[in-house]
Amino acid sequence: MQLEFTEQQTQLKAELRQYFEDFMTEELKAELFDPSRREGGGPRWREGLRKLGRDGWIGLGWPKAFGGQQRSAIDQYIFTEEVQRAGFPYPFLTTESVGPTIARFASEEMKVDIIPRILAGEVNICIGYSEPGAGTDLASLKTRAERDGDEYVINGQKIFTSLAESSDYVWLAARTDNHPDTPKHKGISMFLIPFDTPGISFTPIYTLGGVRTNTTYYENVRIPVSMRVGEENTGWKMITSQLNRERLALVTHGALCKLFTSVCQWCRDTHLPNGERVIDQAWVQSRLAQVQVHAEALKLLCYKQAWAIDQDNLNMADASAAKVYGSEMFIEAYRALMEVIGEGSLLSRASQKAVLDGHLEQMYRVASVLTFGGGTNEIQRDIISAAGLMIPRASR
Amino acid sequence: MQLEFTEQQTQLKAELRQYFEDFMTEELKAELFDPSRREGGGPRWREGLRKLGRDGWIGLGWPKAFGGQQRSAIDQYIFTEEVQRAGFPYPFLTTESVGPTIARFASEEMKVDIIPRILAGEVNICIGYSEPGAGTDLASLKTRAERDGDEYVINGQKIFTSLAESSDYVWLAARTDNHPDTPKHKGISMFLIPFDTPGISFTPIYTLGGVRTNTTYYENVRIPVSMRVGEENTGWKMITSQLNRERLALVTHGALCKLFTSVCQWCRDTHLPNGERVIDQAWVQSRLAQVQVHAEALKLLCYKQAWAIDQDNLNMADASAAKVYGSEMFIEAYRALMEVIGEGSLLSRASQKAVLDGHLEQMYRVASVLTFGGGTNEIQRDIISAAGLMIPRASR
Amino acid sequence: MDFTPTESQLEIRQLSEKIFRENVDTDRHRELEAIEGDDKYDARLWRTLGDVGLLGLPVKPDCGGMGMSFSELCIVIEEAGKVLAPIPLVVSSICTLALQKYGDAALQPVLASLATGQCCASPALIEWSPHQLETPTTQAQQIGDEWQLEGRKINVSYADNVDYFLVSASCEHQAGLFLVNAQQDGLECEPLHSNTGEPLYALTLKNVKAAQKLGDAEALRYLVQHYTAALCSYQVGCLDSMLSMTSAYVAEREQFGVKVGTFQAVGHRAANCFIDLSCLRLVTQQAVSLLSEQRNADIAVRIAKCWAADAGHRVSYASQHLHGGIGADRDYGLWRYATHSKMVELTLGGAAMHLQALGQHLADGNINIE
Amino acid sequence: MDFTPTESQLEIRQLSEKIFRENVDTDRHRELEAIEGDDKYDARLWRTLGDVGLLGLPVKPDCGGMGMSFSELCIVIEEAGKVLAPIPLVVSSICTLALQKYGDAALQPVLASLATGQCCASPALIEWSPHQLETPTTQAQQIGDEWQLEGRKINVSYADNVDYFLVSASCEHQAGLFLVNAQQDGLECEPLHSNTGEPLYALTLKNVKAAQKLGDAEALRYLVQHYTAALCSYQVGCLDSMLSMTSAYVAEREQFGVKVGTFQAVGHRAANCFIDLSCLRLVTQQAVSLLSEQRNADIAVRIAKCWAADAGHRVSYASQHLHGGIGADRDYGLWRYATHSKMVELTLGGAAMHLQALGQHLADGNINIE
Repeated sequence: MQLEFTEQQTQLKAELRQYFEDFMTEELKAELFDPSRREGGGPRWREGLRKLGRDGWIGLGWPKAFGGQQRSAIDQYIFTEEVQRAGFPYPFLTTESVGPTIARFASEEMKVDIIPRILAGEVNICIGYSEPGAGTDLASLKTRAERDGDEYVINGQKIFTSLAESSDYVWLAARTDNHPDTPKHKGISMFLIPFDTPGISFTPIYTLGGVRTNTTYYENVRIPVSMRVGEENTGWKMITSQLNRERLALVTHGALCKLFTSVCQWCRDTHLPNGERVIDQAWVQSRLAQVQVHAEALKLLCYKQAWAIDQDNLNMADASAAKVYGSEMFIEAYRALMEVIGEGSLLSRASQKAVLDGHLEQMYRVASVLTFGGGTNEIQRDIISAAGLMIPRASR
Repeated sequence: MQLEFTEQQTQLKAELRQYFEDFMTEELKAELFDPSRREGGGPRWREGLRKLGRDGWIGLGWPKAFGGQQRSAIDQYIFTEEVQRAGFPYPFLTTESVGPTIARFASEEMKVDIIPRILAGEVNICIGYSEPGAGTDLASLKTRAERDGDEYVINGQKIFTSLAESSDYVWLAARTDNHPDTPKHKGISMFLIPFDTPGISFTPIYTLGGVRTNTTYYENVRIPVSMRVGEENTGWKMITSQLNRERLALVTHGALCKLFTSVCQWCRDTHLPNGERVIDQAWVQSRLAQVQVHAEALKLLCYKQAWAIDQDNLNMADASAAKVYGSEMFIEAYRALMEVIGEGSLLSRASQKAVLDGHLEQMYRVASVLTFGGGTNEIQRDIISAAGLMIPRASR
Repeated sequence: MDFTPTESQLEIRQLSEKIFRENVDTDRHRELEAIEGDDKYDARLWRTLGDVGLLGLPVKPDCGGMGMSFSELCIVIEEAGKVLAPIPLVVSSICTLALQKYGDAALQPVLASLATGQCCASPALIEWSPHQLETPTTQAQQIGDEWQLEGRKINVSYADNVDYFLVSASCEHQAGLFLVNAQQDGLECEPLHSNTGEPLYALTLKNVKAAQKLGDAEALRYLVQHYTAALCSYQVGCLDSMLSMTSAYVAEREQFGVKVGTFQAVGHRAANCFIDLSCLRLVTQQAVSLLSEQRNADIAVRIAKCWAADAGHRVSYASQHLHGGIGADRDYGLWRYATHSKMVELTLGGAAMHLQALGQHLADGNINIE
Repeated sequence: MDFTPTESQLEIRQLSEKIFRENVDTDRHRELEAIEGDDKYDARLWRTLGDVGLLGLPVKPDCGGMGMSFSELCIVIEEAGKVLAPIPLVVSSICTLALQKYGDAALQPVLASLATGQCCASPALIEWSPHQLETPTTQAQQIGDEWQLEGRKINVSYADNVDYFLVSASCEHQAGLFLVNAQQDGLECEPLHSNTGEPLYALTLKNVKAAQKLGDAEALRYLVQHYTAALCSYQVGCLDSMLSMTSAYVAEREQFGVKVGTFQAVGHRAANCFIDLSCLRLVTQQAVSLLSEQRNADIAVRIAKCWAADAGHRVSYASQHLHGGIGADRDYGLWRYATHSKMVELTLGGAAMHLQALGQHLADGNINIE
């Protein structure tokens, strides 16, 4: 057992830290400062993504057969953490979930077309899972894809389709078997559809976090059968098979650690009316230390999972535990950090001289999304109880 | 709206404070220091209870018709709080639950026999509700009372029958209708049975808190029908009708406040190696203040309920909220208080010079009982959700 | 001890609830939020409240008020919190109280116009240097009969709409409270962007003449304590609405073929909010009641603020979580409550700061709690 | 980075688990608890562990040890925590480590007998004045070549059974660590009554001659850090068992015709314990690993102790709650874990104290956390 980084890992981390310092140009930061571009999609973001592709980072963990570097899950985690720490909205779902699923299940033709472009950072894919009535209960989705000869005709509506406004494709889950006797999760298929296909439209949803997302509408969208990925009615497994790994990207600790350091620095640099530093107050120290204690545990939980992925023994309960712990801890951490800053932390980044450019204020507003997004924490705790502790579930 | 005591209430509180200071003689304290006598039952405790009866305190809230003072629920709460603060194990279930139930449902003959002795502090009644398989799910109790002419024959086993070893009667819940079609809670009757009736026996259970309780066994116990209280199969209502009021006695704040003050005093009097007082440490101050903030809310919750009882509009959700809040807060409070004292708080009262005579250490060990006793907190939260917030319950 | 509201308290609650329900809803919020610049407050509503006397409840009758107490005012504030009324109610009414208590006779006309909603006021207390309201860095200098102020304040609510500021400033390390006319030369008002969307400003004072010195540290403390208690009352209303929305939502929303509220974990999370709100309501009532009766409320106000902060944080996040995605959608009203409850939590100090102060008091003062 | 245990770590875990399972169960605990006086420790088990080499794991081979590290020792300690082994394992083995590091050549025979279980030792660090282990009030005076100690210690584990004490004492405000023979004149041992039933004593030192001064503040810090990390490892085992007992109980116990574990609130409470234990396990492994490699572990040890305290508190109360009445019954084993987890929580400082120290470090030291 060896809980410290190897020399190679330490080097990779340092290399990435430096890389992203250069990578995050003032122009790119300015674009991401714009609320509507915060999650990416802007021209400089696209340019940045292509650069990551050119420099080989997107393919870090991909098999060599696809042109990747086939490096370990810990290396991949180090990359994930550093990119998030840098504040670049990286399209994890495309590169780590949709991409690998396509690589595994799509036709040769589609693979050859799409995979190289994913690894080059040249293609943007939005995710069409959630519907107004199908959030946590994703299997009950109602968008339908009906077979009509060599085509499917798709009708329905999706919500929280982020980045739809700048996507090339939508990765869409739709119902292909509507028979009342079919279990709901067994009638779903996956499609990769060019977003400019006639019949697709969208309207924006503005969120508490200031982030824009979208409702997308599918009205008699006709697509060739070849746009289906995998067999018909096998979509559920594709959606869920990578869920444990995806959750890890939701709760990486790097961004919090960076923010923590900034707040500590602010508390050292800022003086009270009586001349003491903010950080000289005992209650400030305790609040900060509590964040440190909690963040440290998240770091280790995440590293251990990255290691488990390498060992191919990622435990379902452990993945859920990290997701629950991380998402709820972020909320407490942002609260504590805002509290030590005081009223100034209420000012959003649009304000002149907002403390830490309003970054903390922004983080706290988006934090709530993680406790239900990526599999609501109630379900995660059910999983821990059942899979981790062998406690029987309720029959319903 | 007037959140402060009236003059009369302030006087009553002061009077009781003084009364109990004289009442708690060194001899009585010494008896209660003995683990086996801690919950009462010893000769000095019995003597004390009779004194409370003679001085009219037991009948404080009882109707004048029964020889009581018929004072308000707030006065009664003030009494409850002061007697607990004094550390006298008062038999609330006898005086506030069994007693009133007898007064309402028992035969004239039983009333005339028992009620005056309850108000005089001369009779000790233990409670026979819980069984090994019927704790939270009390309605599933299995002890049976079978009618045989003018008698019932009782067979079964009860657990956690506290003070059985010194009781005159047992207040027993037993099944009188065992028909499979009868809902479980509709087949229960209540009995008041002299504890020396042949066929009753008991063995001790020693608990984490050091408190002794008992398992009691009922083997062909023959009793006349006249020992049944109320109609046959109406026991469930008698058990539950006073539950909301009983819960209030579980979470009075007086004892905690007294302990809090002692710990604060200790923290002021005790010096660190460097000469500072324990209380000069900022983290000690914060921990103590947190207890104060939490205790203050409990105080107001309890007073409001006492007021609501007077107004005859005690809300079920409010009663559950106070029980949940109080029982869980006690646990956090004892933890915090032990933490500020440090390793010395691990010493039990049997140790020479134990901090605060080990009182705190003792309190923390018994505290856990309240979160499931008196109606487990899960059920209480179900009640709050359903009755307080109109959220539908699961169908099971 | 009597938790029954008086007849007039009941009437005040009904009246204010009716006015707020009639005037404020999500559409009205959106209308005001869509306005660029400095007019994001509902002047019509303000005048209505003034007309019916709700702004002058604790003001003495000879200044156009109703001669009632801070308790009655806090009922209106709580109702305002329920709808997040877009008016400077909290800030202006606590200025009104301070003016009544510390202002001299010459200020009676100002008091009367505040009491009737003809004008409004806002306190300027908070500075970039956080956490120590009682020792402002803004400086006051006495020049002859006049006081001149120099310094910088932040988070001044509705600064571009109000007619008066109550400004805290220090003179030779002694804190004081000063009335400043909003039109006074040397005052500069710069808009900030708050997380709530409520208009907040930075106020720069360059040799600004004060209209009057209202008092010293005691007056400042009076203002801060009443401000704090008023914020707690506002939080009671705010959280009450959040919890109602959440309970109603989980009672209706279906997933897996059942109402999500039937999941025990969901019901229990909501039950925890119920408990938090019950506690907050009572400790707030206690603080308000003590202030109304001019009794010592140092401890009670801090305890209430600890609860307003902690309960605000917990109820807000529980509500957002239990709503799922819709809770973050700006087309649905919940997000507005989330930001307002955070604003209340942090304004005038969060829980940890007040705990530290309470702890200091235990080290030095009375430790007998009853 | 590799979380895989080595082969020998796996073997050590299996061996110690086997020995503990074979030797310690509830009946054995009861037997020992029924003994009046000072023999409440399992001398047979102690010798067994010594015989198979588990007491000498981190001791160098030429002193009868296995030449491994603190990490391996902590595996045994964790397994001991699972059964609450009634032996002075934690206290004696950290004394052994300190003796190895700071004792001179003359102490090699003592080290060898500690490593093989021929004798045992206990630290005497805690005093009635709480919270500041690094500045003991016990005084050390140098008289010629000798050191004499004067003072009073509490909570000295197994003091009546051990052969040596490591005593902290100050000499002119400099802390030091001293080896004292348990038979030394002037030592007085008075039994205390701990909440766990584990034998604790007050130790009075009246002009007691020290066998050797092991070192100054650094040696004391070494001992305290290893003691703390060892307690955290013990807590991992203790909570692991509590959670297993609780999960098994709620999976079997029926109420309302169903297993109580099927109530979502019950399952989720247990899930929270799972998360707590996962975190505690990892931060403890990190602290132990850093100490094993003689790297700076100041922060990591305090973080681990915060978790040991917080998780201990939460898992213990959750377990008691989920067990209901049976959890408080002294005929069932849970109560013993509850008291031991509390003992670990409070020994060498609870969470709030360590948080304050960590916070102080943030104010003064490195704030870059990775």
